Amino acid sequence: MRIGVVTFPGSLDDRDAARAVRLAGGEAVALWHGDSDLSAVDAVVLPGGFSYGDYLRCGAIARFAPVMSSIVSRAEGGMPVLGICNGFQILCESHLLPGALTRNDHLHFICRDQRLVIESTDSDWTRDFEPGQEIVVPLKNGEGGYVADEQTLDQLEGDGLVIARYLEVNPNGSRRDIAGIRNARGNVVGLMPHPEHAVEALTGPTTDGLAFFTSVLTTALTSVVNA
Amino acid sequence: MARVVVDVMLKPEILDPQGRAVQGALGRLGLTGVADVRQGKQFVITLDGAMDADRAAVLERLAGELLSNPVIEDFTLTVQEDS
Amino acid sequence: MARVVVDVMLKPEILDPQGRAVQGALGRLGLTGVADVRQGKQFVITLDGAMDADRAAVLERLAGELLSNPVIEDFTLTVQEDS
Amino acid sequence: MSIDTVGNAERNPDQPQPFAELGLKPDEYQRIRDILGRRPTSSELAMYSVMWSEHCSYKSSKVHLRQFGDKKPETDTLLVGIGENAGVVDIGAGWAVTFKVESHNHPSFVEPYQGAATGVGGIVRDILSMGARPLAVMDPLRFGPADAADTKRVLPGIVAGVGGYGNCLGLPNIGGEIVFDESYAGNPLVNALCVGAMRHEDIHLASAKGVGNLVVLYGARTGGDGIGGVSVLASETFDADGPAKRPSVQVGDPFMEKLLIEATLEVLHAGLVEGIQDLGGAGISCATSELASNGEGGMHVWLDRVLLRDPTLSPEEILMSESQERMCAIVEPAKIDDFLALCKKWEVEAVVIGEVNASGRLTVEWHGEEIVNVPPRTVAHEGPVYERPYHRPEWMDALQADAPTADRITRPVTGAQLQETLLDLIASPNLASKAWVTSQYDRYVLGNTVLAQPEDSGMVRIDEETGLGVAISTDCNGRFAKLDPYTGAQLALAESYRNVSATGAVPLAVTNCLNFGSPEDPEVMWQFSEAVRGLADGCLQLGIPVTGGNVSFYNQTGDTPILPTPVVGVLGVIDDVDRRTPIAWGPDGELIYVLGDTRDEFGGSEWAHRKGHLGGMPPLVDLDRERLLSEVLVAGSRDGMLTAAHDVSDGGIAMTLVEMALRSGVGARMWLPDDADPFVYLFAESAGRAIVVIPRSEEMRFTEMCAARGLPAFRVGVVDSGLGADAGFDAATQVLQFGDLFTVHIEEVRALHESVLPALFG
Ligand SMILES: Nc1ncnc2c1ncn2[C@@H]1O[C@H](COP(=O)(O)OP(=O)(O)O)[C@@H](O)[C@H]1O
Ligand SMILES: [Mg+2]
Repeated sequence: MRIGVVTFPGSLDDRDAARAVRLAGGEAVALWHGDSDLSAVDAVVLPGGFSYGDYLRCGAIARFAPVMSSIVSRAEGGMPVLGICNGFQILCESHLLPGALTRNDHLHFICRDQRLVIESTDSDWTRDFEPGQEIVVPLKNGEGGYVADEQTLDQLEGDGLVIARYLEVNPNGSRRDIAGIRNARGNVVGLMPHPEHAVEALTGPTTDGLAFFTSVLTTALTSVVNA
Repeated sequence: MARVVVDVMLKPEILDPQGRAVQGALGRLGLTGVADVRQGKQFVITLDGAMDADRAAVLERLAGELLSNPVIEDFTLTVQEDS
Repeated sequence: MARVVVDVMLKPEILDPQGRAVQGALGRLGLTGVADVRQGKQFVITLDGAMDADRAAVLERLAGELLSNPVIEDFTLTVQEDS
Repeated sequence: MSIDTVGNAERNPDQPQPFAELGLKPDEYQRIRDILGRRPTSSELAMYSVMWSEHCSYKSSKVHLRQFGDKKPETDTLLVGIGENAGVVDIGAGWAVTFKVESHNHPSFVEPYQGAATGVGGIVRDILSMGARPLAVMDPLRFGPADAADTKRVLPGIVAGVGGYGNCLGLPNIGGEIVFDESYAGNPLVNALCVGAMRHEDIHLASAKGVGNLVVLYGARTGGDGIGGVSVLASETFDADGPAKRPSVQVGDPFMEKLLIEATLEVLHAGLVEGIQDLGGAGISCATSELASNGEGGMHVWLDRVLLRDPTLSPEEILMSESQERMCAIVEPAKIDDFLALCKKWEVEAVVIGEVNASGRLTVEWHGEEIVNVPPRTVAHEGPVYERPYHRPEWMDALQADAPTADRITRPVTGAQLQETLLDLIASPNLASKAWVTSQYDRYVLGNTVLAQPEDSGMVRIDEETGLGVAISTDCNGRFAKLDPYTGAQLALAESYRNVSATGAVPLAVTNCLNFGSPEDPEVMWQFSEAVRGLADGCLQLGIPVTGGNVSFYNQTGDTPILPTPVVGVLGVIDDVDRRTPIAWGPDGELIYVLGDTRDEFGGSEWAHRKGHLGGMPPLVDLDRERLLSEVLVAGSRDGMLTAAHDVSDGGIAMTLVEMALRSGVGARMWLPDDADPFVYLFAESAGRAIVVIPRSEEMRFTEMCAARGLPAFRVGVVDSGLGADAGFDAATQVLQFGDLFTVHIEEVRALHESVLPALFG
């Protein structure tokens, strides 16, 4: 399975996302922000970083990159897309996911090993988890507070679209401890913490993050079987 | 030369941690009766040549799409025609 | 209730990477002839009661000490007396 | 605006020039006239004045720094030595590593956030300019007292600046230091270290080779940053209005630096570059004169082609501007289109500003007029050299005689007093958890961080296939250096060397940042000369070369200098990062050993510091013992004998054990040697020691190795998670039991340890 990893000017975790894809058994394909051609990938990861320096609003400028138009239309057609941190911000800015990510409530950048509970396992990126599974992955952001209006929040919860919630500590003031959400179809997932930094015991706090990347491979297998 | 100022503010219902931090600090540093502080962004855009209807329309669109995020922010746009 | 608006801008001679990034994006998204963009901060402060000379003096001081960094920024302070 | 040309200088030889305002002494000015055979133009004066400044020419320190070359140990690992932007070390398998530490002290005092941010930016470009991909940063910091008002101003800003720049650049922060001491009030130290790696064939040097090759300036536009002094020149050549305002502070743009890194690595790997140089202090003056004098010796520059952020800049100001995020490359004409295309891909502006020639002169032209015509070596390398007077301060004898003996400062004796002493150290800002700071730094980005704080060294993987990696630590106890600068510098070296060894890496090379007061004070100059001598001798004895460094003088308030602070960074190599040794011990039953000898040594210790005392002698330094300890630590890691290791330094054995227990969350039972004075045993800061943790199955092998090599090893404890009930807590509570003296509750200690900095700065 070919999984594209997009590099925007200022993307930082693109190599890490590609490494995670490889460790999960997929083929990582580098995508360039300026190309609208998606090189026949089967899924896309929007990695973390500070696209365009995050100077305006995180993800605000990257959203207009040529590659994003192609990703938006393929995502609407069902292609799996995972946005991590800055990638999550870009997905919100692109309106593929509702809400927005705002400045951490304590106003500091924070890097910590974060405990999460996986609440929704029927997305393309969380299939390999058990419902209610607790995991620890790194979190690192300056603008990670998830906000949306009450109605949207209620709807996210009611429809089971919250895929992960913070446990023990809410690190950034996210509404209702939301760490990640998905769209109704389950192919588009946005996640503030960084599963790609928890794929090797040597460099991560755990290897819990790997299941996000194996999930999308499982998704592909299932769809081949079903086809 | 035209000067356009775009002010962007978080919507009133969105929590503004920066504004809150400033409010606390103003109080500690001796300003009494601070009821509220909101912190926003201001963009001062200088354009070559004069404003025209086309550019005004593009600006209005970009103020709402790029300079602010309508999910959480409101903007006001002011054109200051310069000599 | 008094409303005070403090606009804080980087001094003209100081590099403004944020403004530059916005300038590039505005150009790519179809706004022509953008000569310059500066990005600043805006504080909207709501005070209980009316402004008076004391509070005005405190505000003026804090605008220059807390809300802006005089080493790299300038500020303007506008009082908008509200009903 | 009138331009001072070479022709004009010849026609008006006696025009007065503001050399003194630019920091040049009359004899230095005369030397410039002698070199040129005429008065310098104002642009030439600008170049000479900045390149001959202390900061760029090392005029006060050069005569001492020579020892690093003269006493260089025999080594075949050094691929590029001192004198380049950064030294390069061979770590095997075709990989090379470059690392260096630099100071940005004064700018960080003026504007903490931007000063620290641009400090990180500058050192990263130094590493990049060697052809290496930057891999990680570290930040040794020093502040005034933690509760001082100015510390509350500078510390949060500096930390935010280090983090803001490094995080946005995508470099993990893998370590650093935070030390509080009265002497740094008004003189905070911001040192920044960067390490990068490359294949041997990718090493690049700063030289302008090849007549006809082009000089390309790329990156950010040039603005009026950091040109303070030179405005006097501008004001001479400007009309009545005077020059426009020039910023006193440089603002960093880490996003631009990220693009600069990617663009630079692509042009280097595409083989498009003959020579490369970063722009730091002295900007274009430095880059062009250094490139020219390291190459064919001639270069012509069209200065009016430089892309400007501020169109009002004068040529003198453009030559001296220290605008950040710029690089200079030497490119063959046939390759220039490809070079410019790659810059464009990364949205980095680039412009050809000059050409290499065989004239032996650096010539600069401004709209058709010649404004500079100089021999480039005289600018870059042949600046003044001072033999500044120095002498040992008279107060040294009294200081060294004032030892913190039991008569001088009451020592704790009872279990309760010893416990109180330990808790006080745990809550001291110098020993408390630094997590409030380090949690503002990304340590995960790039996915190769194997160890970061609070481990003994930062460690990054370089080769994913083989697991080859490097470990780096930076250290310095300025109080030791004050008590005896020669020994203090060696202790800094020893500690850093020990920290690297503790993780299982073999120490290979040294960098340093020498932070001192004014070189015009003979007593400071003595401290400096002693520290350099100590460091050079120490490196020779340990067999690891100094590959580069930086000197920061004038860190003083009035006549009071900072503690002499020779920060030493040691780099080690580990052939498989998978066998790194962490500081957390393993499961129940593992054995805890102290390696090395403990003596009654409290001069300059943190305990004495808490008592407001600084006097006596620093701990003895025995570099042969350090080397032996290092060999044992490395062998223990290589042969899989160690679960954990932690070097013993500030706060002594007691504090070291606490840090290990906090990292693992599991309790342990300790005992004290019968003949030991508990206070000395627990808190002395003797050098040459480490605590190691050994699975029982390895005990025999390990102790036999220590005995065979003559390294003292004492079994002092055992990991034990079941001590809670004995200590009066519930059974699951993890405690650290110090014989029958006292017991501490690990989670209570953690709460104390972690609350100190947030309470001060949160
Ligand atoms: N304390 C020191 N020890 C060893 N080398 C030093 C020291 N200080 C400066 N150097 C070396 O002198 C050279 C010039 O230093 P510096 O001006 O800091 O370099 P750059 O111009 O690249 O910033 C470098 O090679 C540096 O490593
Ligand atoms: Mg350099």
